[in-house]
Amino acid sequence: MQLPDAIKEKPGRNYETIAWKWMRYSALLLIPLVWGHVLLQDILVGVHRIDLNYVALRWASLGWRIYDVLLLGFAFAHGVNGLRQVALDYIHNPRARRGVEWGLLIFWLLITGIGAAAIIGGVSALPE
Amino acid sequence: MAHLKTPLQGYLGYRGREGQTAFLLHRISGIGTALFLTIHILDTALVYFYPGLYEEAIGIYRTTLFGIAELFLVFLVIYHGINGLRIAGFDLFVPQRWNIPTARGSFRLTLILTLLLWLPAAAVMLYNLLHHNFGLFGG
Amino acid sequence: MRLTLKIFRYDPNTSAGPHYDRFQVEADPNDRVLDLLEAVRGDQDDTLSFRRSCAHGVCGSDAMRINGLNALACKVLVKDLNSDTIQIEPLLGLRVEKDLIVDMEPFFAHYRSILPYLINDEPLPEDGKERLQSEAERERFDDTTKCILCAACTTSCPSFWADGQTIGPAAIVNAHRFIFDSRDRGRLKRLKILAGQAGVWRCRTAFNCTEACPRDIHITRAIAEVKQEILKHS
Amino acid sequence: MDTLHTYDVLVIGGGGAGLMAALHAAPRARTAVISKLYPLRSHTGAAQGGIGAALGNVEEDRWEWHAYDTVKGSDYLGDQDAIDFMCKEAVQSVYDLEHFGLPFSRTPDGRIAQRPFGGHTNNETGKPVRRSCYAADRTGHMILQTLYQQCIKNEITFYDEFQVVDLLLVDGRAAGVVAVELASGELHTFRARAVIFATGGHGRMWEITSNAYSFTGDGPAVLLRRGLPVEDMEFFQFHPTGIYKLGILITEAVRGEGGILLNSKGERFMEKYAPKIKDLASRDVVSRAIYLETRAGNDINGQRYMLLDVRPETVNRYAALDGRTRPDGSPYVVSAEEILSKIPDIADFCRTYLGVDPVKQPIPIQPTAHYAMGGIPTSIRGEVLADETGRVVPGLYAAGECACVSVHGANRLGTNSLVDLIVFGKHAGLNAADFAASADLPPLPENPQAFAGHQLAALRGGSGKERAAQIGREMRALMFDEVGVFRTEQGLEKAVETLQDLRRRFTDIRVGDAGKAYNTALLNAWELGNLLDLALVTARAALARRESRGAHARDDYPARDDQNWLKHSLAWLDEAGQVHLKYKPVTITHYTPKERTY
Repeated sequence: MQLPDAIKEKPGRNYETIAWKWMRYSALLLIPLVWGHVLLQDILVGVHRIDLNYVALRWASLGWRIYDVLLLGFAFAHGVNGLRQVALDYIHNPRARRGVEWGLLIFWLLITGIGAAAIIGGVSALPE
Repeated sequence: MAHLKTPLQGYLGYRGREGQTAFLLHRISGIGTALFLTIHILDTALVYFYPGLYEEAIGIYRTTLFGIAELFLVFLVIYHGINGLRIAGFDLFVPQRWNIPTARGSFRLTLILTLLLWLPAAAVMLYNLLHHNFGLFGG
Repeated sequence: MRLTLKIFRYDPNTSAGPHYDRFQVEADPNDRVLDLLEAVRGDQDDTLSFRRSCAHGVCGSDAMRINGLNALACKVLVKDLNSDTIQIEPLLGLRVEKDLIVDMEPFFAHYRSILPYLINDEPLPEDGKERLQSEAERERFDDTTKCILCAACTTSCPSFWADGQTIGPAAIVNAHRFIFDSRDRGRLKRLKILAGQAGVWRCRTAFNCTEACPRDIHITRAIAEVKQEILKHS
Repeated sequence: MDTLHTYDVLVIGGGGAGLMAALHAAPRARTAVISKLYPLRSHTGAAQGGIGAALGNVEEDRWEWHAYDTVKGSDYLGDQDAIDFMCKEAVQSVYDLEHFGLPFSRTPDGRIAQRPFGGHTNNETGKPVRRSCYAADRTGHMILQTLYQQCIKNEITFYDEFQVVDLLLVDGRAAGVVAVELASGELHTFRARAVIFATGGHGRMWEITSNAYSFTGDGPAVLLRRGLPVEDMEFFQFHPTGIYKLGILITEAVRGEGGILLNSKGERFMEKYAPKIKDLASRDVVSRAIYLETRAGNDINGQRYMLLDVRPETVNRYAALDGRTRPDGSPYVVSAEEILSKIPDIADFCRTYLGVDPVKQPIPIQPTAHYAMGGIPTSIRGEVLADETGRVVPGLYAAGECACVSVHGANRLGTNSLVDLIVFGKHAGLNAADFAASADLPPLPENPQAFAGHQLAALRGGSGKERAAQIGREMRALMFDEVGVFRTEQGLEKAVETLQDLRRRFTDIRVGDAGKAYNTALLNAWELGNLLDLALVTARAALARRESRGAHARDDYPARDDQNWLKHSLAWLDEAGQVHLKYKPVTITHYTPKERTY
């Protein structure tokens, strides 16, 4: 149903709307990525067979590095935004909220940076 | 955190139905996964920054306690995914189908699917755990 | 049958904190919980305070938590509860003023914030008669016109429990009533308000609102329809 | 918080009439609404069926027909100039509501939908006419919501949960009111140039009632205590179809959609009492028919109730027998879904309170106390009248159910309560604002809170020998038995005597709650005092009126007596508890009284 609108004031681009969409669309990508990762690492391979050699072997393939970069980027951003939404539920003081949002932004960039460095840098030294 | 009193009272004391359970599980699984993910990124990053420590970190994951926690983690990850799909599906594609029967039913379906996916995974993981940590099954 | 009512008590003018009082009442299975409260106040303890007016579920005065669930005391019958102890508490998330009476002002402030009135500055029909609206256009927002603003939904919403700034289901329902009214011209304004931090995105589809609504409004659905409308315009 | 407030116009009551008055006064006068409930809790919201107005959207109709039906419905006791005014104004008022945003149900061509309703006829054919404009079966809810929405839009000032307990008069002129703030228990004085009472009805004095707990006649009782009269109190409408035992209303619209009343023999007994429009006869006629059927032993299981059958097979059978057609001329045939879509709330009440699905089982019903035709005497302009000569109390207005213009006379026609509060609410608001614009601010009397404070103190300081709840129960049972659908000299004498005794016993109650915040026990006790006063006046006025007219049906005087009783009663209550009655003539313009048949 198309309604004429006298007031052309659109809700427009708005951070919460974008964040909401982000959670849904990133999830679409994340479900195959995360489940694939869990299936492979936790179930098929298992933590007892994972070691530096395994990681080195895995990251020898560019395909797996891209997979892991995507996983890192999407999963962590999805997770940090989720944490932000949860935190804002319980923290109401505007200054505290700003603090949390900045804190999480820095946290997100830092951890993502560390993770990205590792994936790009790879295993720096294999055991003898 | 005086602000937590009311929501906690509600989460624990309000007799919500499937939807409230779904929300609480989604939130718990989300927070849990996000926190684990942070640790997981950091420990994996050791391979580049402090490769010597990596094996020690992995060692912790191999303990029985972590093995059991891992079982739960996988459950939560599967649940979070399916429940997220459920919610997004209704919100984005069939909002007019959001009603009490579909909400209750779709949550039950979500739990069943989660269990169906988790049980075989749990069996394999439990096998690995028993095999490596307790020497069962010819370990 | 004999029942025990376990009722939340709080009086701001005495130093004692909140507590529960127990009352024994004689009840018929067809009695409303409101009838039992009236019996307690009339014959046992007239310091018990609660709101009520129409006593048949249309005025929205007596929303409260009955055995842990939001409902109108005049729409819950003893036989529906299936228990010989009935626990009665005030709505959660609004300040208790006395016993079962909560401060409704924050709730109504959220209601007012979504511009709950027809906005249309276009000239009226020249014959002075009604603006036309088809049956289908009228039907489009019928469900959300039923709201009586009893607050059962908003005070069952986990997002509202966590943050009283959340606009909450009732206000969104009333926004929906105008957003989808073909005669209204203010919907983009309302959508802008509802797209904000305290608006529809706070809905986590916990469904407590829909389950609690004494008017059987499809609240979560209405919220989802507003979400879609915002997405369409952003 | 400051406890002295000054406004140009004060509106007491936040229901349909009060909000309408506030909306029309506010543009020209500093206006505040004082309401003991949140306005959206008002009983206007419970009105179901519709609002009558001769829009003629689905078939030919004229406001003059509406006026005649109202006069006839009133059993010729309604003032015909007021009725003409109301029915003419109703048309524009309904359009106004639509322009305010009220979501009326619609006709296929997009106009406001209309349906038949008890007592509304095509004057030429005598058949039911579709005059009731509706929004499903929650028209009152929509009116209340829409008016409140407009009040928000227009930033009207509200004092919510303030119970007005006294009217201040200075030299016979309204000067303000005194109110209790429920949250704090504090008394507040409101000073004003004009005061409009719109406090609603007093149906809580009867045991079986469709009325809200809050319908305790506060406005009329406050004015009585200040020496002003009430009018036509003996006329109180019993709606024929209340849910058995609970009294919750089942709207006439159920019969408008084809529902049929049946007795224990399965007979459609209304054929006997109103051969022409049968189940859609005026309310007093149907209520009395149910009573007479009960007395003849035709009640269901000997339990004093009848059945209202709206199952599609029943509706269709009788519609075929009546030759009822749709507007396009096709035979009237309905499905269960169609019925449910027209009466969703009624279906919900039946399921919740009776466990009955109305399209599968008939609904057990009995007459229920419903509407006060009597109340504060007012002029067409909404001004409160001080005596039988029509002397106006300057600055004092009343509208809605608490007022008696009188447009309902001895019996109100269905839908006309909403018409009344819209039309007279609006005009009371406009006229009060006019008055305030030209009047100075009256001085406050010395110690303005004294009388109110004294009344409340008495409730707390009694001997405690009596319990308010018990007195309330006795009053309601007495009123239902002796001052109900049918009345006798003996019963009324007993009622007057017992009520005087109950009023004496009332002075011995003591409210146990000594607290300030939301002391509902104190205010409920005060409300019970109002009901006792009005009950006494009602019984006394009923005892005096030795005829049967409209809702006032005397077993011992079964006929209408225009010779002696074509007049309005005015009642004063003195401090000694004695009722003084005077009478004033009915305004008759062009409809001469004749026998009333349906």
